[in-house]
Amino acid sequence: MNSLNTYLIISAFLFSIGLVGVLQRRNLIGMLISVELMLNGANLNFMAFNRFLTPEPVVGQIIALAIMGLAAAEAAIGLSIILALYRKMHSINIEQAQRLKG
Amino acid sequence: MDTSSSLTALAQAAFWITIGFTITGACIAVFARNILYNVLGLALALTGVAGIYLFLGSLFIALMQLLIYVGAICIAIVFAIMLSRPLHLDTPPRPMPKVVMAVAASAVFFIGLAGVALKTKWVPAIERSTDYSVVTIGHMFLTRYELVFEVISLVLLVAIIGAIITAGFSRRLSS
Amino acid sequence: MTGFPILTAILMSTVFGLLTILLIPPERTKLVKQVSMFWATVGLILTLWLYFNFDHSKGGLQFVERVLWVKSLGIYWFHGVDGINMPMLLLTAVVLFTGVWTMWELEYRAKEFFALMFLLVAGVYGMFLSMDLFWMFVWYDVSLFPMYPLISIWGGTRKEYGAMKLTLYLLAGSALILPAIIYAWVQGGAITFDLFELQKIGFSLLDQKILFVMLYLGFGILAAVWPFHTWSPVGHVAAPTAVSMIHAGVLMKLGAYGILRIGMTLCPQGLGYWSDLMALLACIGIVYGALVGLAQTDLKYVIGYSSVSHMGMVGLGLATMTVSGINGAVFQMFAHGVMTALFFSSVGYIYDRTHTKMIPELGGMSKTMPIASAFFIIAALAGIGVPLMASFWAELLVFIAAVQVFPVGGIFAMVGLIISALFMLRVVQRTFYGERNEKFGHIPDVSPFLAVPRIILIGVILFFGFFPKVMLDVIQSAVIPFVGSF
Amino acid sequence: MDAIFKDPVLLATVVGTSLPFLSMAVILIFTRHNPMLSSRISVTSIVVAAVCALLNLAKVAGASHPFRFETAWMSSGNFHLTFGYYLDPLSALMLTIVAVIACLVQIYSLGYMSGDPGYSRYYAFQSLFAWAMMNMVIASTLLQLFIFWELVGLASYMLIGFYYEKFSASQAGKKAFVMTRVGDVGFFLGIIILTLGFGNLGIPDLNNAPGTGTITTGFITMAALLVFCGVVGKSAQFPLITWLPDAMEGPTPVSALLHSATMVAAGVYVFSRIFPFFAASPNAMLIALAIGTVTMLLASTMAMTTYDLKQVWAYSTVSQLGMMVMSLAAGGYFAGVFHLTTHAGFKALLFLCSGIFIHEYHTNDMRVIGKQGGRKQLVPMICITVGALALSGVPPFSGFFSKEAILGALNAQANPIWLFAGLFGAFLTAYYSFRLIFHLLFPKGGIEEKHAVHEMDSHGHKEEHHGGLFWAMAVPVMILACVTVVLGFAEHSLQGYIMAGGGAVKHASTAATGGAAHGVVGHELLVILGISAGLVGIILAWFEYGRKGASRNGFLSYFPPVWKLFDARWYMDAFFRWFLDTAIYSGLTSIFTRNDRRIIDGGIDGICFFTETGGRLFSFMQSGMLQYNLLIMVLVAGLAMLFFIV
Repeated sequence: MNSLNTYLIISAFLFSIGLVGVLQRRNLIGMLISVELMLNGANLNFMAFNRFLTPEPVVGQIIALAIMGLAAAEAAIGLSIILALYRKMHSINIEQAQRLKG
Repeated sequence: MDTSSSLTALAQAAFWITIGFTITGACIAVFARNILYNVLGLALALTGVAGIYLFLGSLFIALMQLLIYVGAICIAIVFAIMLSRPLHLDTPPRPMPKVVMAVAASAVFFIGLAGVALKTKWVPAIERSTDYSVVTIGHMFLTRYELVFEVISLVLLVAIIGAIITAGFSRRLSS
Repeated sequence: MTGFPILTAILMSTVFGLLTILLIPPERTKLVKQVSMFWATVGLILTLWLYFNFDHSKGGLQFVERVLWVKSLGIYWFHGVDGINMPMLLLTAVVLFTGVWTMWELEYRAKEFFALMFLLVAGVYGMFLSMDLFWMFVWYDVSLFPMYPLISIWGGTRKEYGAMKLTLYLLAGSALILPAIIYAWVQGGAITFDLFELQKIGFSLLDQKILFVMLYLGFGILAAVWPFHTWSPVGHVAAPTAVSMIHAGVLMKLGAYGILRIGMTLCPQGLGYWSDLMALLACIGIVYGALVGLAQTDLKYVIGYSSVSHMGMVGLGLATMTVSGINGAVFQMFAHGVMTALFFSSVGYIYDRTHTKMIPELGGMSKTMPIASAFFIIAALAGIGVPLMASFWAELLVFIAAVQVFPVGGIFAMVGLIISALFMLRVVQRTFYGERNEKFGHIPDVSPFLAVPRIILIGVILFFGFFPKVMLDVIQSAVIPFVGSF
Repeated sequence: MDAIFKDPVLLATVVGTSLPFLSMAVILIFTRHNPMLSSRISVTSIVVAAVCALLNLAKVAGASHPFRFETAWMSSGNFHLTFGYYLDPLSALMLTIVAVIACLVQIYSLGYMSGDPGYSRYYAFQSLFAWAMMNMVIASTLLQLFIFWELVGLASYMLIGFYYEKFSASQAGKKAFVMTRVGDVGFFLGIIILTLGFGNLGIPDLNNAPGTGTITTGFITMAALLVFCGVVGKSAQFPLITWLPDAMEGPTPVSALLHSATMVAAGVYVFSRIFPFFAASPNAMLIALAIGTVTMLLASTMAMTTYDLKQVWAYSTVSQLGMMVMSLAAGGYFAGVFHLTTHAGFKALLFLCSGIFIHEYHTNDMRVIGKQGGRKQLVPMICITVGALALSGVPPFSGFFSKEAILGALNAQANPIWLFAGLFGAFLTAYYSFRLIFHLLFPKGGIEEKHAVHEMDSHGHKEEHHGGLFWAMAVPVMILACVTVVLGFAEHSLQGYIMAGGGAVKHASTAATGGAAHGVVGHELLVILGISAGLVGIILAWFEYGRKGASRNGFLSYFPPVWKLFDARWYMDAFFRWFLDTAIYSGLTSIFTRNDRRIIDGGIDGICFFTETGGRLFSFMQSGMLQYNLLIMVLVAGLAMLFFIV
């Protein structure tokens, strides 16, 4: 039941769901949520390896913690950008933010 | 004997239930039209993941997960939703080709990932200690992996300052 | 010899010049000029001392400074002077000295101008001095970059286009040279950029052919070889006086020197294989430059095309692979350098006073400013190859070799002599003789102070015209062993 | 350097030849703004040079062998060039001619050029010319001779274009330089071929070369003909005639010195200098003979139509040069050299006299001068008649003796046509020179008194015109007149002097004349024929211009197309102008310039344009849509994984 592969499959699935969310959502917050999901997928992967493979489980846990911290920082920044974008463009629809068009 | 087998069956069932929770939460978070439902879906998925961590044997990480993700990040997102008021904005219809492409790309990616995961022969390390206690985590964090600790704190600091500035400046501009 | 690194000192004279100029506040233009004048004189004195201490009877490489710089790549800080680059050093020193002096009246951003000019000349000195392929390429590119700002800021007609074209063209050239150098380094096997070690190792015939054609085309672009010459008139027209003096006078010789020093040393058989093409392009260049010069209405265009024609002479000399041919080519590089410097400084003077370089507008200048027009006329006569002027000897030697090795090409190029006489005199007649142009009636003649640099240049042309032995023995001391090694 | 002081001859030559160069340098740099001082410097230097030349002449005449001094000048590989002097009878004689006539002309131009704004510049270029010409004359190697040959060309360019405000003057200067340059390139090629084939350019070695048999006659012919190109260019022989008449734009003393006596004679001098080398190839001599004859006849026909005083003498110079080349090519070595000497004398005389007329009446047209009482000027009138008589070969004057010598040489040729051409030339020469004299003496409507009267009051007594200046012009003219009278009788002593110069010369000249004792015509008959040709010409001229009722427009006026042909210089100028305009200017140059602009420049700009548009083409990739970029990234990553798995 809880062999390594199932966990890997689940984290891959989580990651892909997050990916779908990022690719097709049109408003930034949706994308942010999907990114959180992807990060969790990765975290799950680490913990799975930690549980089944690594010589000492501490390493995986430390990395998981680091990723959580990172995700928190990323969410903070993401949200403030969304706010700034909203104030400037009065909408957070990603397709309008095309100032970088070549 | 059957109690242990029923116990394992119970654990098995609980395991699949948590996975079910995570998956449904993820789907709600991604496919729901209303942004609020997305956030709630996300919270559900994250608690599901915390449950899985339990099954992976590290209680501390599960709790931290609940604390950081569900507690802090989802709340922050809710704040963002309130501030940017997307609700009453018109949500233009989602172009079908974009969704199809997204799903197709992710499907390809998933199959690739799953294939890699299944195909490689994972070799567990020779001698493995099963010490999951928080003490060792704390000890190791401050001795051998001290750099991770420093870096993550620095990142958080920078993130906070960055958030204040980007949010703060834009307010002065728009007000 | 006291072990005092004279060659590095010459190179450093320009680098220190550059640094000291940068330290001076921009508004003190007078001080900037005095400082640059000082460093140019230091360079000149050191080169003259070197010239007189160069023992041409011994020949070969003298005043050698060789220090291993990068062990893993085999790059040496390797400076040496022999018969071939001795005249070039003298030419650079003289042209820099007179160039700085000619630009004495420049007020507009003088600091940057002289700083860039010293950077340019540092590149040129470096290229002439160093015997290490790596350093040669580095200094070669250092001398290319300042051209762009120099022309596009202080330039004349169509300066942006001219600057852009010139720099891109020359960089395209160096884009050909770099792979050749790396190819040589790789094929050489030994981990060394040293020119003479690579020469000792030698390359297969096929390698030599490829290497030579890449080096010839790369450096040929700078040496205004026929099909690649169109940047030089445009560049010269756009450049300010001192820059075109240094550019036409010295930088074009860098290209020819590159072909001679790197191309012909590393791949003699390659040269043998390609020498007919080289001679053909050179002959066309000579006649073509003169003919197109006939149709020009801008003074600087005329000089630009005459330099193309004279550089063709150098190419022809090199292609003959004989002692007197290469002697003539190196002497022509020196003589043409000094002559073009004189040309541009006299045109520069006329341009600064009348603000027009168009020949139809100028007329009867000889009446309004006899001395300034005398400078141009003397330069024109040197250009035609009037005897007892330096370029006559060069042409004599080149043609002796050319008629011997490429009879048809040599005679065809001689037609160029007639046409160059025709077009040079036509220019002199249109601008200086004829009735006085009232518009420029009031212009004062050149002041004694500004006349001195031009007189120095004339003095150099006449001195080496009367006593060619002084220069030729030096060149010959290097060329005889060089041709021997073919 | 100390060798110079020990040997008097070397000292004299070095001082004599290099002094004018110093005077030029001093004048140009220091005394530009002080005309009197610069003219004095220049005149003293040329006088010293003349004295040194005379000393050397005496010394060389006395000595048995020619003097030769050499120092190394330049060496490259196996090609060594020495700088030095080679004084043999011929070069000593030529040196004296150049120095003396230059001295006389410089004294003469004290008067002629007085008050001219470019006075000091004029004397600077005169000294430059004198220096270059003298060094060329006594050069020891052919290359050194060529170097000073080109410097003489440069001096002539400067002096012709002296009045540079006038467009025609600068145009004539440029034309002269470019045309002589055409000849010089041939000469230069000849020198190169000689260096490659023969190695040594020393003149004595060249002269002895045919004897040694080291080089084939084919090689000699080629080299000789190429050197002859230089002669054609400099001495205005057949194809390149038209620059000399145009060179009359320069001041008259310049025309007297350069374009009659010395510079144009340089070509003939080179011919005689390497005469033994030349004589070794018969067909080179034949071609030279043909070109000489054509030049002589052509130029004399042109002289018959022009009314410009100096143009007539210019054409006559060309025709006399043709005569000299004929005589040398016919083997008459002494005849050619002797004619060169006498011609230098009387032609300079003619030019200087015309100079006085031009200076007086400010016009070149002979009819106007005649009408304004030209014949009242006693000194120039007498001297110009003396010169004309010498030119037409009337007995007592020097011209007769040298022309007889030439006719003797032509007589020795197998084919009689050369002799006939010579006689016809003599007749034409006499005709056009006396056409000019009679125009001056007996103007059409007699002398208008009005002009003469005006002459009287404004300048006071006409005779002492400008006091000292008049004598400065008159004295050289008188000296030259005496020389023309006396020189004829010095023929035999000169012959002994020249021929003593060494076996090679004597041997070659006798060989070339084929040693034929009997000419086409007996010796006495030849003399009578020569004199009668001259007299017939004079009588015809008198008949058409001198007589009271004469029509004064010459027998040519009865055939207008012929007159037009001669007047337009046999359409040579038109041909050169046409060739220059079509072939060079509109042809090659415009093609090359257009090619330069369009193809090469266009090509490069095209490459730039191509790279630019290429860049713009791919810019659609940067759509700014974040999700598309992510999409592609993910897709690629997925495919990569699939690739590795499968």
